[in-house]
Amino acid sequence: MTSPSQKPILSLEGIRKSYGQLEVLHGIDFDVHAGEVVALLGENGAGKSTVSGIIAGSIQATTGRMEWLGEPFEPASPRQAIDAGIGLIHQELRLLPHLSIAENVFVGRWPTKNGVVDRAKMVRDAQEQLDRLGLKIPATRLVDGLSTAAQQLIEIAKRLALNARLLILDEPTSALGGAETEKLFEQIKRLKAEGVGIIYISHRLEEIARVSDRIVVLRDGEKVNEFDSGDVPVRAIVESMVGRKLGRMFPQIPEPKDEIVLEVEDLSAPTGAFKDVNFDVRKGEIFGIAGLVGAGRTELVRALVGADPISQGRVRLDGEDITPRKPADAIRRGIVLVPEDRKLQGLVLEHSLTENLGYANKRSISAAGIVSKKRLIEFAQDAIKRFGVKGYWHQNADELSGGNQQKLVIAKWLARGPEIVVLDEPTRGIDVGARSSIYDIIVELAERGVGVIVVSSDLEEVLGVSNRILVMSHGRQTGILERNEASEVSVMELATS
Amino acid sequence: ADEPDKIGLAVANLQANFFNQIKQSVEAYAETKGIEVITVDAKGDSATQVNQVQDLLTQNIDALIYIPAGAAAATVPTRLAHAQGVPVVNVDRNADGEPGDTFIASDSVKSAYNVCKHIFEQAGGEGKMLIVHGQKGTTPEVDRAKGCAEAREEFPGIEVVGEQWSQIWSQDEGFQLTQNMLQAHPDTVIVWGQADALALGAAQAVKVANLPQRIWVAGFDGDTAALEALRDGVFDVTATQQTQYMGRLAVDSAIALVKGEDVPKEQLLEATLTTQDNVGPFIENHP
Amino acid sequence: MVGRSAPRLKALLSLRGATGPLIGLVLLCAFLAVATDSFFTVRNMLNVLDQITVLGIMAVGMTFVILIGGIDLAVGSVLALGMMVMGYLSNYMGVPLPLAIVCALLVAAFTGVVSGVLVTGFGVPAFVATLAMMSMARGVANMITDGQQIVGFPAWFNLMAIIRHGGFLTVTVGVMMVVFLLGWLFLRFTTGGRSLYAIGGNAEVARLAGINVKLATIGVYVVSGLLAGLAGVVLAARLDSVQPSSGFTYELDTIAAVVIGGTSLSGGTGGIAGTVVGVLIIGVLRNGLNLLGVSPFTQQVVIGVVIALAVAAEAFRKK
Amino acid sequence: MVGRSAPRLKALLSLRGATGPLIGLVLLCAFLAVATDSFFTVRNMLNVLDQITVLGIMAVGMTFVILIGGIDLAVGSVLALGMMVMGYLSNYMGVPLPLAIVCALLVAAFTGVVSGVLVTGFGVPAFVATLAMMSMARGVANMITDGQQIVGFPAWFNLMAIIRHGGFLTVTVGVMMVVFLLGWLFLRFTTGGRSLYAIGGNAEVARLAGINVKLATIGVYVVSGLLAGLAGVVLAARLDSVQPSSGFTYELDTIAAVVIGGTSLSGGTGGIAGTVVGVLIIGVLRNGLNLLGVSPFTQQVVIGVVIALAVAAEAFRKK
Ligand SMILES: Nc1ncnc2c1ncn2[C@@H]1O[C@H](COP(=O)(O)OP(=O)(O)OP(=O)(O)O)[C@@H](O)[C@H]1O
Ligand SMILES: Nc1ncnc2c1ncn2[C@@H]1O[C@H](COP(=O)(O)OP(=O)(O)OP(=O)(O)O)[C@@H](O)[C@H]1O
Ligand SMILES: [Mg+2]
Ligand SMILES: [Mg+2]
Repeated sequence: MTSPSQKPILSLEGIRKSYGQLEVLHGIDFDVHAGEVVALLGENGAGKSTVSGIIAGSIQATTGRMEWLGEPFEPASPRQAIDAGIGLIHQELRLLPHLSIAENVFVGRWPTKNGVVDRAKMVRDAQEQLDRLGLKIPATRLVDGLSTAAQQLIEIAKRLALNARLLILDEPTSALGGAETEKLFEQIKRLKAEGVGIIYISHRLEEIARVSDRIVVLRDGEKVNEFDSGDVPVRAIVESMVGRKLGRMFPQIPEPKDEIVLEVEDLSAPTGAFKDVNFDVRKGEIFGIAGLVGAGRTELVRALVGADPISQGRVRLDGEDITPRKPADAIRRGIVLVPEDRKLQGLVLEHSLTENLGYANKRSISAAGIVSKKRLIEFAQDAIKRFGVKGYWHQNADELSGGNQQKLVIAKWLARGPEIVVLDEPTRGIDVGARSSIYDIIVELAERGVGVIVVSSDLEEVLGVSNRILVMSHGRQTGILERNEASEVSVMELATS
Repeated sequence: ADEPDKIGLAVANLQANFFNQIKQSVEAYAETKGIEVITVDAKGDSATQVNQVQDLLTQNIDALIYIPAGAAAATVPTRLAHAQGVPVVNVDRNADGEPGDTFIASDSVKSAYNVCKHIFEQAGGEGKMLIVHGQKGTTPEVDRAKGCAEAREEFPGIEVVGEQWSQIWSQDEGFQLTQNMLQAHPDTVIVWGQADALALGAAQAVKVANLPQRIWVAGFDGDTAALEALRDGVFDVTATQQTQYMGRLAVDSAIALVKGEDVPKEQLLEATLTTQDNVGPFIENHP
Repeated sequence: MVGRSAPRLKALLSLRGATGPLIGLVLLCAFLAVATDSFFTVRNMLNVLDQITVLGIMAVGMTFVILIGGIDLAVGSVLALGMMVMGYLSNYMGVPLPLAIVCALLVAAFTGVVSGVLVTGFGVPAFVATLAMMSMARGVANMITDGQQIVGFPAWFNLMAIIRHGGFLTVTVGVMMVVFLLGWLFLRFTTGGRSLYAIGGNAEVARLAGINVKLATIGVYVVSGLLAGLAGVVLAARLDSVQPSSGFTYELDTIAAVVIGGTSLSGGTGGIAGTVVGVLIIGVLRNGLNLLGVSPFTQQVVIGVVIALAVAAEAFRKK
Repeated sequence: MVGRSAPRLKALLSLRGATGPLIGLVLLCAFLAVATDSFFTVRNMLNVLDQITVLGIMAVGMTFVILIGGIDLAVGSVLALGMMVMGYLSNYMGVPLPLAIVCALLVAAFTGVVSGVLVTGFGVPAFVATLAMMSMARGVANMITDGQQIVGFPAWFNLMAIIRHGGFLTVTVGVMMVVFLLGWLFLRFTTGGRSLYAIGGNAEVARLAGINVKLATIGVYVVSGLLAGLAGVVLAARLDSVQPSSGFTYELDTIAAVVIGGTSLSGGTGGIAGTVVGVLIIGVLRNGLNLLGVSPFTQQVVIGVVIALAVAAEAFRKK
């Protein structure tokens, strides 16, 4: 592995960053060596993405020094960083929907022959990267319409193709299932062997021990701890992240009532993304939906709330047929969805937190169609506090860290007091502390008699919170497991059948 | 009363050479008289022109020279001026509802009649004819069409086989419309563009079409550049409106009106039939 | 009075995106007040108000359209169509003028239905749908009288644009102010208005939040068409005549006023207060240049420079 | 020849977004071939080619601009400015015509620099920046000769638009075809061209991928200005005269051609092949309606309907 005597390829010294009056990084130092994986950990908003951005040239530090391969380094643009051999996989998906996968992988660095873009080589090389990551989609396909997970894999492929000497992965696995994560780890291992330095950011702490050689922990823009080995007990990491002792991750799951609230009968999609799905959810039940990436879970729950068309089947609420045709139908009945992509489906990023909260809660902020500004702001301040969003009511949503954006979406929907809550990948990009608070919210909902449906690619999470688990594979339901019969093995068996 | 020292000039559209020449003449002539002229250009929009006349009146002009914009003359600018006791000299178009204190224009119907008659005679009194009209429904378009129709009654051998209307009286339109009509009627012998810009475009289309027969092209207005083209044989005949004289007459009329002298209600000028033979002096000195 | 209106004024002024243009407007007025005798007179101010009525009314509808990320190129033609329908019904068909006005507004609103359905139902981009409507409405407006103007309305009609009630307010200016006020109240204080912001910000988020995006989109084009028709009636009153060539290229002026006022063409930000500023900038600029006696061609250059400066100032202020 | 060009033709035709309009174009031609004797003749086809040169050249620049999510409203005015600069230098200043043409192109390109810097450096939205430039360029074009046209160019100049070399190709049409070809090659096969798609798809992604977005944006407006200037020279050759009123409202035609051809106004999708189809639709439509002798007002309605249909067809096909 790494020998300490070796000079680091990258070193940061006293990096500070301010947005106006607000300083978000207060002097960060750490090193990265060749062939080493440094895990960069911290709560939402701790400053991980900001540090990555500074290294990758997309954000400029206010003060501080960086050295890259022994030379002072101050990239003024992403181009400079890329040319220097630094690649960043962004936390947020940033693909060009109207271009092919191959072109997305090579955007800005198209292979050329005689001054002309070499399409054949581009497609070949891109396909190779996709194969490595186990993505069985032709590289000539448009990105438009691909699932979040597939897009995340493409984002990863994009940077693997860089042949960089330092790779920053900002939450690469947040939308991935177990199998895809394995493929990624294989690639990380390969890169390490090739001497590439890697900064790895994730909120899935169980991954950290497996990939990292060193751990740097940030809290509120400061480095609070550094572990010289990746093999640190999760509890120790968490405690230094949040700066206090933490209880159990998963709370006690309450027993649901007998009364059935939601029945789904023979539900099918016109696209064939799911077919003949049957299940019911009881009052106060937490109903998990598991499956591999592309199993059709997202399509199913979107159809359930009227966001996508239904070709056949029925949805009943309290015995009444309410099969929704449009989102408003479901919302009116108290069925709400926290969608999987907060940027594209969850928030209007350029609008304030208050506005965003208001869009889904007309009733609470208006009378006879007239909005009361005062009520709107009070409502927003209350929701922000209640759901622990780190941000101010007047801030724009795009100024929040990724995790806090996710909390904002949850807050927006739960503030309505719904009867059925559907959460698609609810903890994607959420830190441990916040994650357990989201689990607390889920349990609290169940205790109040709300039916909660949780879709997740994180097996531990589905197993941890669900009363029952529906498993899907290739658009079909392959089984429903009771809490006591569900385990990683039994779920995976059904998911791959 | 006194001599005026400030005159407002509301022009319909300075992009049209005809109006631009009047404007230049008014400005130049007024300067020799020591009168300030404030010029505004409505760019062809009558609503804009109402606004501009309001602004002119705000500046306490002593008289208004009004060249109406839009399809037909609007009454409101004249009404506004009269409400403030400012005399109005209408040029080129007049509104029935609220006529100017005097009206200066070419006799379009008569002049169009002359142009058409001349070209019919040149063409030997028979053959197929194309007409590129101006903007449909506007006063000059209607009057000029009327004059030519009168001439056609005297020449039964002339057959109008194609008629198209331009939107903005531009050369480009004249070209395109004529080209397409020639395509449909390649045995045409006469093309008349209701303005020189249209005629120049038409002449260009005739040139491009490269047809065996002699095609006669007529215009209207006597634009400065068109007269040069006429001299060079690009097209055959036009009616030269006395723009310079109109400008001077407008200023003189304005002065007279301010002084309270009598000015005739209508001052109609003849547009001179212009061909290669008599164009020379007009190029030197536009009438 | 002053005390009570202060917070509202502040709310108006603080509207995002319009501060730069507002400063520009104030500077422009200050300059003109010094440079000319006649600009800063009650009479000229009233003239300016008169002169912006048509633009102002259309700009409100355009603000809605642009807020949801659309665009309406048809307004100039729909204005002409509206006025021709009114003129034809009243002077050729003998329909009483008030009724003819109502019919004109209905026809104008109907053009909005067509544009809206093209956009939502057929997936035609707003630019193309309204460009097509622009051509169609102009053609129909022309066909009604074969391109001729119509004159000879009852005397009261023209007087609506001339008599200044209470010494200052013509009916037409009053109509514009009511439209401004209603538009402002709607956007700021109703859930319908907030929905437009949501749609413009992210149509998918809005849809998932239960907003009927298609219906709202059609509604917005209907309102834009309706207001263009109303602007046509107002213009007819001002000109005391109607002609099918009216309103040519007004769509650009209208869009410019809205965008100068800080409403973003990508949708989701802006508002009526900004639009009023934008309309005033265009109105004052034209008026002022005439008062200064700037020659017409130079005016074009100056207008271009001022528009660029006003918007660049706002962009700079933000940084 | 046919055999070799087939795959390229296929690549052209398969271009996303243009299939619907292409079908529309074919139907239109088929209809006109049946309805008129003269449409489907070699000579008329050549006329159509002549008639679309100006629009075609400007549409290529506009395609680039729209691809990156911008818009250029100044093209019509820049066309006029370019031709006036050329005419003034050659006929008033005695500069040899070829040199005058080069100067005209430089001036036209320079307007693009101004627009581009306003957009990238001052954060002025493209719509406003180019609207301002539209007004400024028109004003300057007018000021050059105080609104007068200029005539009297050397004979060879006009002949470039008249003599059909090899029986079919005028120099001006040749210039348009070269512009089409270069534009197409650039967009499809060069990294520069691909960058435009990336910028239009998401400017931030493009920036993070190391593309110099600002420079590319300025470059695109420069090319659009330059091509508008070139279109001006071509128009001057066709008309054998120059006038400052030329190109009025051409920007709308140009944008329409590009959008009908399937390039999305939100940027990121489209291309030259589609634009050629869009230009041809507009050209054939105008030519055909004239051949049919349709009255001008009915033409407006028909043009609107056809534009809406062509684009709606594409949207439907996609579903
Ligand atoms: N443009 C901005 N303006 C103001 N504050 C900002 C801006 N961008 C980020 N911040 C703030 O900087 C802090 C650090 O954000 P950063 O995105 O680096 O967090 P993070 O550690 O990556 O969090 P997460 O785990 O949620 O992704 C946050 O408090 C965030 O609100
Ligand atoms: N890795 C992949 N390989 C092939 N197709 C995929 C992949 N990922 C997504 N898809 C496509 O997406 C469709 C279903 O995606 P959907 O988002 O509904 O799945 P999901 O079960 O919610 O998984 P996730 O949300 O984790 O992506 C699949 O039918 C497939 O066409
Ligand atoms: Mg982050
Ligand atoms: Mg999913």
